[in-house]
Amino acid sequence: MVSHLPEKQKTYQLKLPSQSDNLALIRDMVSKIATQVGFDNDESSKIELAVDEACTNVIRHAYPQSPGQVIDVLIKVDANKLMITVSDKGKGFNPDTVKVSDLAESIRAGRRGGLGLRLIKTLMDKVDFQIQPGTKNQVKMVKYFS
Amino acid sequence: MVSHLPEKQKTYQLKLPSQSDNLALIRDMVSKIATQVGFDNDESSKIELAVDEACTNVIRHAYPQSPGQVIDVLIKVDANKLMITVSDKGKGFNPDTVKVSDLAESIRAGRRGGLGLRLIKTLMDKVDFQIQPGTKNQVKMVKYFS
Amino acid sequence: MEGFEVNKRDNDNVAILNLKGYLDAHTAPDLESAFQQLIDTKSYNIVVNFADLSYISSAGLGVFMGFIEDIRKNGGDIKLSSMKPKIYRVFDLLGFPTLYDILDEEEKAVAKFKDAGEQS
Amino acid sequence: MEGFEVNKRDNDNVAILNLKGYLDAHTAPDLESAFQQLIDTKSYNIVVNFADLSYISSAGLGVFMGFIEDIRKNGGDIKLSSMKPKIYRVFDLLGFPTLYDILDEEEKAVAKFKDAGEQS
Ligand SMILES: Nc1ncnc2c1ncn2[C@@H]1O[C@H](COP(=O)(O)OP(=O)(O)O)[C@@H](O)[C@H]1O
Ligand SMILES: Nc1ncnc2c1ncn2[C@@H]1O[C@H](COP(=O)(O)OP(=O)(O)O)[C@@H](O)[C@H]1O
Repeated sequence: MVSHLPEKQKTYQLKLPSQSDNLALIRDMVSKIATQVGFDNDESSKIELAVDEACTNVIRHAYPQSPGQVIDVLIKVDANKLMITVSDKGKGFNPDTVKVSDLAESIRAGRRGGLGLRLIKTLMDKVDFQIQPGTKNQVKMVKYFS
Repeated sequence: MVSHLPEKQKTYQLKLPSQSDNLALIRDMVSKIATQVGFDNDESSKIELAVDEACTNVIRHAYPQSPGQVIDVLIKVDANKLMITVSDKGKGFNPDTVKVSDLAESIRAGRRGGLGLRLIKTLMDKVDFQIQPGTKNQVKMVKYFS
Repeated sequence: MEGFEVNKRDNDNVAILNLKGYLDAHTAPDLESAFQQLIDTKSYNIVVNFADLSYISSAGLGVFMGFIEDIRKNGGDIKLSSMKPKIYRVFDLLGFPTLYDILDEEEKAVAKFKDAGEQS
Repeated sequence: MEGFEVNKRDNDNVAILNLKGYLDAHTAPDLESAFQQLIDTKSYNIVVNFADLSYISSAGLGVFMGFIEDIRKNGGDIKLSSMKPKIYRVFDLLGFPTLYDILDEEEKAVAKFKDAGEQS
């Protein structure tokens, strides 16, 4: 019953409809896997939040015309890290030009968003985007075992 | 926040390593989806147990030489039913000739198993097997909304 | 599965919202309605008590960003209290403490409105 | 995540196992060890209290099947008590009640051994 760091790579994959009522399911799953493979509660909850943010973006932005498309959450764990890829086949975006305004600026501008990508980058050790609109848009996030 | 019966088909898929420490994860996921789409606690816990039994069989029997292969749990929900398919790519079996002994007989014979498939058939409304050893072995289980 | 609840209480001229459960993109609209109702009834002195909140994502934080300007323009404020460390961390990471009053106890948050009232 | 625990107590010559959490293919080996220890110490009068068990699959039931013959041959028995309805249903579906004593209270299960002892 004690968790051990995995010796070889383990893969977990979860695909489900891009609807906000599935966020709780995804978080639950991700935090349990993170804990099971050896992260403490604090690290697990960071991973959980980063994945929630990436999936919330898929639900809100990837398929603006049609909810209920696929969110694909892929988790790979090896001896020194956990890697999560959140993918959609939606409209995509340019991560380099997305405006990452600071809080005061957002509030003045009456924008209530713009915080998700900032959180993801702060919470995870490495973040990487691969965008092919309509085909495959991926946010890859890595957390190392400390 | 209230659950509604789904109007169109929804698909959920979970793939993970065939290891017994993943059974709790699978059960959790399945019972949450079942509840979310409108089954009561009693029905959800039947579905949860049936899926556990099918996945336990994959872990114990499908890949006798190599643990950590893939269990694939696919859930489709439409207006009148939930359909779960548990698949492996392992050695397969013949569901028609598998011995479904009764309890007294099993105990006398010193066998401690043989109960899983009986439970699955009792708990679900419809069960169907499609076996292609080494390629795809599937247990398909259906539960109707009452 | 655990859900989300927002309950309103009054302490003199301060409205207190108790949050419970998880606040994410799915449940944020419930909190938005609660704020909208306060604004509709011109209740601009608001304390949000997070004691029973177990999870928040940026979709939840967005609600506080969306209403704060309007409420402050009307002489009120949204003060936040009683966050678990895990919840506070999210607000902190995004720089909220420099723009919002975040207190460790609800009473202190309420007192801030009353002190301000006495001074004016 | 909730785990599984098995704790042993003694009531005179009856060994009582308290089960807690979930009993599935992952945790069944822990229960097997507990039974093996009882057999190693020739404790054949066994009551299993299910009050705190929240889940069981056939892998858990298999443990009871695996040891019962041996224990009965040695003049003992495994008696089961205090199951939640959800747990009892699984035993019931598979026909256990005709082959095992299943009591609603631990005391009744223990008493059965003591009554039997007085008669002999
Ligand atoms: N999966 C995605 N598909 C399309 N656009 C996205 C996706 N993820 C992020 N974006 C874009 O990046 C922007 C910034 O995202 P984020 O920082 O999470 O803030 P918010 O979602 O609150 O706007 C979004 O407004 C959106 O334009
Ligand atoms: N996924 C599977 N792959 C290979 N064999 C299987 C699979 N599922 C079931 N079986 C076969 O069917 C038998 C009966 O299964 P079951 O009724 O669950 O009892 P038990 O697993 O306790 O033997 C197993 O012993 C095994 O031979």
